[in-house]
Amino acid sequence: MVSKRFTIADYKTSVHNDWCPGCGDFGILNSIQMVLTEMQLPNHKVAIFSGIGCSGKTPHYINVNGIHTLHGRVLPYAIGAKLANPNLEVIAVGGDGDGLGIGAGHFVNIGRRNIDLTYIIFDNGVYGLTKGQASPTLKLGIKTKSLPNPNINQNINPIALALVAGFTFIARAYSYDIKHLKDVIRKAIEHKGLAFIDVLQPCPTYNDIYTREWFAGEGNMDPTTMKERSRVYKLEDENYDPIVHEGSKEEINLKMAQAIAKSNEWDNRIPIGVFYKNEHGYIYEERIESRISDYKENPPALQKIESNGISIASIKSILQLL
Amino acid sequence: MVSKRFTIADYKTSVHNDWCPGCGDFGILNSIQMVLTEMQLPNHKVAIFSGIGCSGKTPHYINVNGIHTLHGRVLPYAIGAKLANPNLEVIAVGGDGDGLGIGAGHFVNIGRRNIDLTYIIFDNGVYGLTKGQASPTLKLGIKTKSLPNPNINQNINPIALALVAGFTFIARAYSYDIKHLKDVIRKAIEHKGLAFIDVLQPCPTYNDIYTREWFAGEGNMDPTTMKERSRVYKLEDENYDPIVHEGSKEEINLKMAQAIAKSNEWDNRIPIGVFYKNEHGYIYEERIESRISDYKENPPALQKIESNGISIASIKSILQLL
Amino acid sequence: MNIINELSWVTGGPQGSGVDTSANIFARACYLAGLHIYGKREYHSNIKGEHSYFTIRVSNKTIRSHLDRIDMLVALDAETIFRHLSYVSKGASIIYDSSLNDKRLEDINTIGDVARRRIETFLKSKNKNSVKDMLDSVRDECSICSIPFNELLSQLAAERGESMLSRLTRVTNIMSVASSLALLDLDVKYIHDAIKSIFKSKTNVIALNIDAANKAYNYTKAKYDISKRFVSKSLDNLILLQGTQAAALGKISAGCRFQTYYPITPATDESEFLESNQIISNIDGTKGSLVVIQTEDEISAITMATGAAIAGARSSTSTSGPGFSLMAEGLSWAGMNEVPVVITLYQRAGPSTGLPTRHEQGDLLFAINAGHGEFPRAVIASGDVEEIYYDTIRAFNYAERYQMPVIHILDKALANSLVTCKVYDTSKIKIDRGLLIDSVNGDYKRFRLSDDGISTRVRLGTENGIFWNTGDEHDEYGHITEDPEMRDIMMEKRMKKLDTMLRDLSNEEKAIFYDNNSDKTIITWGSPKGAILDAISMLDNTFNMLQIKLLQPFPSSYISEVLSNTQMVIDVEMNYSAQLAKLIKLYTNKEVDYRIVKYNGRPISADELYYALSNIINGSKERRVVLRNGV
Amino acid sequence: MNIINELSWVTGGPQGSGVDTSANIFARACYLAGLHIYGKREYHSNIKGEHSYFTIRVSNKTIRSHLDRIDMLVALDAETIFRHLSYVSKGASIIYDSSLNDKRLEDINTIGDVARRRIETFLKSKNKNSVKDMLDSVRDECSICSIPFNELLSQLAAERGESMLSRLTRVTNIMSVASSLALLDLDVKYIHDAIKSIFKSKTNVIALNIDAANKAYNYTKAKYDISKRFVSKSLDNLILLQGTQAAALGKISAGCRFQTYYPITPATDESEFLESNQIISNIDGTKGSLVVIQTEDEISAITMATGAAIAGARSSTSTSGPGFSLMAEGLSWAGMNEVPVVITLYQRAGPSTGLPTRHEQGDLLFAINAGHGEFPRAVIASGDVEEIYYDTIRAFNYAERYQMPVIHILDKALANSLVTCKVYDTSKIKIDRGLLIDSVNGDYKRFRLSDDGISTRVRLGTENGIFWNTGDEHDEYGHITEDPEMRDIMMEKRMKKLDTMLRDLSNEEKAIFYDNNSDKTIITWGSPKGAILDAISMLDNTFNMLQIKLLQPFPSSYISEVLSNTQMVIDVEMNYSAQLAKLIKLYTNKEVDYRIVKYNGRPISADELYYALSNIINGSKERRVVLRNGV
Ligand SMILES: Cc1ncc(C[n+]2csc(CCOP(=O)(O)OP(=O)(O)O)c2C)c(N)n1
Ligand SMILES: Cc1ncc(C[n+]2csc(CCOP(=O)(O)OP(=O)(O)O)c2C)c(N)n1
Ligand code: SF4
Ligand code: SF4
Ligand SMILES: [Mg+2]
Ligand SMILES: [Mg+2]
Repeated sequence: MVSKRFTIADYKTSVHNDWCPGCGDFGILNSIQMVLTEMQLPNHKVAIFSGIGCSGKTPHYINVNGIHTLHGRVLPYAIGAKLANPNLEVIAVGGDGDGLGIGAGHFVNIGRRNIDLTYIIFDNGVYGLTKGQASPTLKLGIKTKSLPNPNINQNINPIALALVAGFTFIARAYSYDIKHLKDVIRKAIEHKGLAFIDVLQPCPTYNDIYTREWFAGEGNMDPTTMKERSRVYKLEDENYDPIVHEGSKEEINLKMAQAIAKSNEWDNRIPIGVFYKNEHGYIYEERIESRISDYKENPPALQKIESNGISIASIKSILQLL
Repeated sequence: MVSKRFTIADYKTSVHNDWCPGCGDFGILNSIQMVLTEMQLPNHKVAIFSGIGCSGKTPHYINVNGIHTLHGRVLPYAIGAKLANPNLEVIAVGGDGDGLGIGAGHFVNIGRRNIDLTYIIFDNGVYGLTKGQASPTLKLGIKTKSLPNPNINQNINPIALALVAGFTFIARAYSYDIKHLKDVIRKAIEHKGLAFIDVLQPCPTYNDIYTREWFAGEGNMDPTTMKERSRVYKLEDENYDPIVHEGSKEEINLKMAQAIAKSNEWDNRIPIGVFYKNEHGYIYEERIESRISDYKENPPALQKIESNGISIASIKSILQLL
Repeated sequence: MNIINELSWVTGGPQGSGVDTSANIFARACYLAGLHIYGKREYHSNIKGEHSYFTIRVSNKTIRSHLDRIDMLVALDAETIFRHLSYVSKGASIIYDSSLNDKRLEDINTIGDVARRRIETFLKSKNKNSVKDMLDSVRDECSICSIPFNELLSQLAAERGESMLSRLTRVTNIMSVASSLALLDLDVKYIHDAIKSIFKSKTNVIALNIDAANKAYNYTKAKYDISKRFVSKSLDNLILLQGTQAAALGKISAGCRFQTYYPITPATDESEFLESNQIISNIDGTKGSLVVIQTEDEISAITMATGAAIAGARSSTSTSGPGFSLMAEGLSWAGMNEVPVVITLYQRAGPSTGLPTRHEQGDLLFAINAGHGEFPRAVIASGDVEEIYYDTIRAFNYAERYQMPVIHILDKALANSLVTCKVYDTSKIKIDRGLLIDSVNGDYKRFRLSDDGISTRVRLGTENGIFWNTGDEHDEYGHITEDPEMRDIMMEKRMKKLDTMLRDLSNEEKAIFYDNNSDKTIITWGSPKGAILDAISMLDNTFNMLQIKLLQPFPSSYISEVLSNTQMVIDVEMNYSAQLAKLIKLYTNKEVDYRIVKYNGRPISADELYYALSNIINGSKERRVVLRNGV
Repeated sequence: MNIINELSWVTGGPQGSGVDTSANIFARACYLAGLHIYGKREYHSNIKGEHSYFTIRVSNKTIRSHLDRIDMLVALDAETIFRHLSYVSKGASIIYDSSLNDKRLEDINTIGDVARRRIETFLKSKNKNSVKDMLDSVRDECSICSIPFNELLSQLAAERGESMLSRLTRVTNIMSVASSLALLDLDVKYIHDAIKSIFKSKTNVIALNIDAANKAYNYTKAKYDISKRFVSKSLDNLILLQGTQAAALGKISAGCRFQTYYPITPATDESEFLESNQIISNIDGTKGSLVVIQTEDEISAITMATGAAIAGARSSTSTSGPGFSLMAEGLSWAGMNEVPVVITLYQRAGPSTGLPTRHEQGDLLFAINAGHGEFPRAVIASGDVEEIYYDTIRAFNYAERYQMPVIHILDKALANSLVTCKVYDTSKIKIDRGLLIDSVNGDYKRFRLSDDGISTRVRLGTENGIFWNTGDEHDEYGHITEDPEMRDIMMEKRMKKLDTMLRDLSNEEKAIFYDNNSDKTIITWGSPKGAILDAISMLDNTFNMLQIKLLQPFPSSYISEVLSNTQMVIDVEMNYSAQLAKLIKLYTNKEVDYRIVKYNGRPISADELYYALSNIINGSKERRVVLRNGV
C-alpha cells in the first residue's frame, strides 16, 4: 500500500479567514501548516487548542482537530486532552493577553509539569479582538493607538517567565520570517517536553509602535553601514548555544542565566531563535508511567471500560480493603 | 500632648489561636507584631489582608484592620484597598498554595504594577489547612507525610518568579529566626514599591521533610568542623549586595542574575536575607499621580461625593462634548 | 416621499470601514436637525472585513426601538444589498455605489454558508443574480439612487491636490450620509456640524469630510427628486448618547471613584469612557477623580473593586457573561462581608463565548443565583438609556444602604444603542451612603446586630474603627465562628436586609406600570421595553406594560397586586427559556399566558413584536412565540 | 441497660488527637459484631486543637441518620463534657477520664464566646462549675464510668518497657473504645479485628493498640455493671464506608479514567481515595488505570477534565462550593460544546468560605443556574451512601448519552458519614456511552442536527473524524457562525436534549416515592432523606416521602402527579430559603404547606425532625420551621 503524501492543502479548511489584511497571524498559521506538511502528520492525530482572541480563531483554519476554548484557559484544556491520550500531537496557541494576563496562573503552573506539548503565543502587545487595549507584553509608558493614556504597567518578559516556570524548550520567532518561524515550530514539536514559542506578531490595526516596519529596522541605524538594520537577529547566527548538554545543576544555571540575559535585549537588537533547551529530566508522561506502567499503550481515553454495557472494572478487592 | 507609645500588646487580639503547636506561623505572626511596634504604626492605619489556609487566619490575631479574603485572591483585594487609599499601610499574607498555585496569575501580574505594599508568603511546601497535599514549592519527587505518591510536579522558585514578574524588593526569611525575619519585614515595609518575602515556614504537622530540625542542620555535616551546620545562612553575612544602586539596565541585569543564581541554592546551603532591591523607577501610585495630580491627598476612598445628599459631581462639560 | 416624520435608515459595509462613524454622523445630523434618534449597531466578533451595519431610526416623536423595515438603505458594498434587500419597504430609497452593479453573490466571501443558502434560494426564486438584477426587482417600488462615489472621490482628490486616492476612500461613508440627508431635504449644515462634533479637534479631517459631504449632497440634490420628510422642532432638552456612556455618567454622578474592568464586549466602552473622563469637576469648584484599573482578569476585577469598597470608595466593575461567571466566588465573599460593590453586567448572547457582539438577556437567573451559598444581593434592570443613568446611581445607593453587592443588569442592546434621551436632571438624584460613619465612639463592631440587619460601616483607616472581614462565618467583630447559634443569628441578620430593602423601596423603584386600562398586560424587564412600548402604541394601546426593575429581592406583593387586575399576561424577553416568566410564577403564582421570546442574537424590533401581538389579539393559540427577525 | 438494640454513641476531643480513628474503630467493631452503623463527623476548619466529635449510631436494624440524643458519651477531655452533656439522655453511660474532674470552663480556651456564654448560663442555672459538678448533676440518671486512663497507660508502658509515656497517649482513644465495648458486653475480638483492619500492615501499632484495648476492656468489665444491649445477626451483605468512597467506587465502576481536583473540604477525600486505587483490576484479567491530577485551581480542574472528555475519556472533577463558583465559565463552555463531563459537587455551608467543614445544601439553585447563557445540563442528587454509588454511574451515562455536563450534587453529610450499606451489586449497573462511535464513514459533523438533539461523538484522534469545538455559536462542523437562523437551530438542538432526557428516564431515576398511604407527603432531596425516613418510622409512617433525584431538567409531570394525590406537602431541606420548595412551586404550581429548614451548619437529626413533624401533626400554625439542634 502506498501511503498518501500530505500536501499543504490537506491542512487547510475552507473557513473564511477574517483576520485583518497584513496581520502577523497569517505567518503563524502558514508556518504551522507547513510544519504539519513537512512532518507528514496525519490530520486526525493532531489537535490544536486555542484561547480567545484574534489568535484564538487559528484552529478553524487548520484541517486538524481544533478546540477553540476559553479566554486564558487553553493550557488546561490542552493538558487534559494530552494526558487522556498522550499519543495525540497537541499544540496550544493563543494571544499574549490570553496566555500571560488572564492565563498567567496556568502558564506558571504548566511549567511545573513538563508535558510533551507545544505552546505558541501570538505576541502583539495588544488585546486585538477587544480593540487594542494594552496586553501584558506591552512596555511601560508606550501608547499604542487605542490607549487613552500611555501604558501604566510594566511588561512581562515571556521568555524569562517561561524559563523560571520550568518550560524545557523556549524560543522566540518573528511572524514575518516564515522560514525561521517554521523551523522553530518544528523544533518545538520535536522537543521531548514542554515547549514554548513567543512569536512577535505585528498587529497592523492596533499596535502602531511595534510594526512590521519597526521590526524591519525603521529608524534603526547601523553605526557602521549607516543603513537601517533589521531589529530582529537570529541567535543561531551568533553561535548562541541554547542546549543543556550534560544536565548538571551548574550547566542548567548557566544556560538559564544566558537565556535571561538574552531575553532582556530589546529595542535595537531583538534576538529570535531557541533560547533554551533541556531534555534531561523526566517529562510528565514518564512520571505518570512510573505509577501506571501501561499508561501510553492504554491511556484513559482509549481504555475499554465495558463489555456489552457491563462495566469490566472490578471493585471487589477495594471493598475488601475498606 | 504626649502621644501614647504602642506596645506589642496593642497589636494582639484576644482571638484564640488554633495553629498547631510548634507551627512556623507563630514566628511570622510575632515578627509582624514586633515590626508594627518598632515602627509605632497606629493600628487603624494598617490593614492586613490574607488568603485562605492556616496562614490565612493571621489577621484575626493582629489588632489592626484584618481582611481575610478568598483562596488565591489576597493580592487583588489588597491592591483595591491600597489604590483606593494609598495612605494605608497594606500588608498581604498567605500560603504558598494560595499565592503560587491558585494565585499565580495575580502574583505575576502584580509584578507589572510596583505598588507600594508588602506581600509575605508562608512557604511550608504543603497545603496545610486541607491536610497536607503538595504545594507549588514542594520539589519534584519529595514525598511528605500525607502524599500517597512522591510529588509529581516540579516546584516553583518564588524568588526567581518574583524577580521576573517585576517585584522590586525580594527577600527570603526563616520563621524560626525571628530577629532576622523581623528585620526583613521592616525593610520590606519601608521599601518604596512592591516587596515580597518568601518565609520558610516549617509545618510540623504535614511537612516531615523540611522540618525545623532539617533547617537547623540535621544530617548536614560541615566538612571542616565535621559538625552539623545550619542549612540556612544569611546573604548579608557573605557581603551579598542586593541593591541596585545606579539603576542602569546593565546593573539591573547583573543584580537580577545574581539573585536568580542565589535563589537556586538549596539543600545544604539555603540563603536568607534580601536578594534584590531596586527603588529606581516609578511606583504605581506615582504613575497614577501623573494622571491625577492630587491622587494621594484626595484618594478615591476619601473623596467627598455629596453634600446633603446631593451629588457634587458635575457632568455638564462631559455632556457638552458627547 | 411625504412629510411622514419617520424614517428607518440602514447603512452596511465591512467591519472597520467606517460604517460606525457614518452612522454616528447621520444620527447626529438628524439629532441636530431636531429629530429623535434610535440607533442600533450590529457587527461580528471581528476587527476588519465581516459585514456590519447600523440602523438609525429617526422621528419627530419619541421612539424607543428599531424597526426591521428599512426606509432608506445605504449600501457601500454588494453584501449590504444581498443581506438587507428583503427588509426594504415599499417606497424606500436605496443609495448605492453604481460600481457595484455587476457584483454577484459568489464574489462575496464574507457571507457564511447558511446565509448564503438563504440568499441563493431567494435569488433563484426571483431569477436574480447580480446586484443590478436585485435592484431591478424592486425598482418599481423603490427609488434607487445610484451614486458614482468613486468618480466624486476622484473629483475631490483633484480639487484638493491629493494624489493618493486611497487616502480618501474613508470619506465615501460621509458622502453616503450626505446623500441621505440630501434625499431627506435636510439642511447640509447639520452634517457639517455633526462632522465637527464627531472629529472634534482634527481640523484637517473635518475639512476633508465637509468637502466630501458637500460634493455628494449637491450631486444628489441635483440628480434626484428631493422631498421634505420631516418637520422638526428644537430639542434643547435632549442628548444623544449610548448606554455605556449613560452608565459611565451615572457612575460619575453617583460618586463612584474606583472602577475595575477586564476588556470584554460590550462592557469595555463604559470603562474606557470613564478613563477618558477621569478628572471630575465638582460643583463646588473642587476636582474629583476616578481611578480606572484594567485588571489581569475578572476575578481580579471583582475582588479589587471589593477591596476598594472596603477602603471606603464607591466602587464598581463592569463586565459581560464570561467575566461575570468568573466573579461568582467574589460575589459570594462580598455578600458574606456585606460589602457595597456594584457590578454592571452587560449581557450578550451566550452560552460561553456565544455570539459575543450580539444580543441576549440570558443571564437573569444566573445573576440572581450566582455564587455558592445563600447571601443577600440586589439585581436591578434598566429598560432604556435614560433609566440607566438614574439606576446606576440607585445601584450605589442600594449597595451602601443595604451593604450588599448590587448587580445592575443591562445588555448589548442598551449598551450600544445610540439614542436621544432627556438630559439628565441631576437635581433629581440623591446620594445615600447609608450607615457609613466617619468617626467611631466606643467598641466598634462591624457586624453589630440590629433590627433591620444593617450595621454601621467605616472606611479602612478610621480611628477607633478597626474591623475584620472574613469569608468564614463570623461574629459581630468579623472574627471566625463555627458556633451553630451565632451562625443562625448571622444568616438571619444578613438575609433580613432583603426584607428591609423591600419594605423601604417605592413601587416605582420596583416596577413601572404603563397602565392603558387594558385587561391584557405585557410583562418584561430590560431592553425589550422600547420595542414593546412602540408596538403597543402601534396597536392603539390595547395592552398595559409592566416593566420589572427590581428582580432580586423580587417585589412579589406589588407585582401580584398589579397582575391581579389583568386577564391576560404576556411575557416578552430576549432569551430561550423565558426567565422572567419563571420568576413571575415562582413569586406571584401567576402562569403567564403567552411567552414571546427571541434568542437569535438580534434584538426585538417593534414591527415583529407588533405582528406577534396582533396574532395574540386575533386569538392565536401558540403559547410560546419565537421571534426570528434580523440580519 | 437492656437489649434495646439501639445506641447513640458520641466521642469528642481535640481535632488531631485521634477522635476520628477511635470512632472509626468503634464503628468497625460494631459492624463486625453484625450491627448497622450510621456515623457522623463534626470538626472545625482547623488542624489541631479545636473541638471535634463523632456520633456513631448503632442498631440491629437499618438506620439512616444520627440522633441528637446521646446514649453513651466518651469524653477524653473536659470540653466534650461541657459541650455535649445537655444532649445526654436518661439512662446514658458517660465514659470519661477521672483526671478531668476538676477542670472548669475557664480552663478551656477552645470554646468560643457564644458557646461559652451558653454553657455559662447553663452552669449558673444549675449552680455547677467543674466537670465533676456537672457529672454530679446527672449521676442519678446516668451511669458515670470514670476510667483512670493515665494509670492504665502507665501500666501499659511498664509492661511494654516503653519509657516515653507520650508515645502512648494516642492509644487512650482506643482504650475508651474498648471501655465502650465492654459496657455493651460486645466481645473484645471485634475491637481486635477492627484495629487490624484500620491499621492494616502496621503490625507494631496493631499490637500496641490491642494491648491497650484489652487493658481498658478488662478494667471496665471488672469495675462496672455490664449488660448486653444488642442481639445481632450476621451482616454478610453489608459494607462500611463513607460517601466519598462510594463516589470513588462509583467512578471506578463507571469507567471514569480521568479525574482532576483542587484540594477542598469535603471533596478531597474522594480524589485521594481514587489516587490510592489508581490501578484497576478488570474482570477480564486486564488492568485499567485512572489518572488523577491535582490542578493549580478549580478553573483548571474543570477545563482539564473537559479536555480529557473531548479526548474520549470518561472524565470528572470533584469540588465544593467555592471551587464550583470558579467552574461556572467552564461549565458553560462544556454545555455549549456538548461535552460529557461530570462534576461531583459536595456542598458545605456557605456563603463564601462559610463553615467549610460543616453541613448545608445551599447550592441547588446555583448548580441549576451556574454559568452565563442558556445551555443544557443535568443536576442529580443522591440521598444516601448507597445511592451515591449507583448515581455516580448514572451521572456518566447521562453525560455521554445526552452529551452535556452533569452535576452530581452531594453534601458534607453524605461525604463524611460512615455507614453500613448494602454491598454494591455490579450486575445492576449498565454502562451506556450513548452515540460515541469508534469509526467514521463519510463527512463527519460533530454537531449534526438530529431529531432528539444528539449527534454522534468521536474521540480525538479518530480517523476521518476530525472535528472542531468552540465556545462561539457554531455550525454542524463546530465552526463559528453568527447567522441568526443557524443560531436558532443550534440553540434548539441543544435545549432539545433536555426533553429527550425527560422522555427517556424512568420514574425511579427522577424521584423515589415512599408511599405510606398517607395524605401528607414530605418532599426532599439529598441527605435529609435518612433523618426523614427514620423520623417517619418513629411516627408510625404517618407521612409519605418523595425524594427528588433529578433536579434539572425538572421532572414536572411525574412530581405533579405524585403530589396531586396528597393533602399536605412538607418540604425538608438544609438551607435558608427552601430552594427545593421554589422548584416545586415553579414546576408543579404547588405551594408547599410547611418548610422545615436548617442552616446552622449541622445536619438534621431524626429526633429533632420527629419533634418538628409531631408539631405539625398536632396542628402547629408555624409554616416555616427552623431546626437549630447541634453542637
Ligand atoms: C473571561 C473573558 N473575559 C474577557 C473576554 C473578552 N476578550 C476576548 S478576546 C480578548 C483579548 C484578546 O487579546 P489577546 O489574548 O492578546 O489575543 P489577540 O486578539 O491579541 O490575538 C478578551 C479580553 C473573554 N472572551 N472572556
Ligand atoms: C477556591 C477554593 N479552593 C479550595 C479551597 C480549599 N482550601 C482551603 S486552604 C487551601 C490550601 C491552603 O494551602 P496554603 O495556601 O499553602 O496555606 P497553608 O494552609 O499551608 O498556610 C485550600 C486548597 C478554598 N478555600 N477555596
Ligand atoms: S486586530 Fe490585529 S491581531 Fe487582530 S486580526 Fe487585526 S491585525 Fe491581526
Ligand atoms: S497544619 Fe502546618 S501550617 Fe497549618 S497550623 Fe498546623 S503546623 Fe501550621
Ligand atoms: Mg494579543
Ligand atoms: Mg502552604
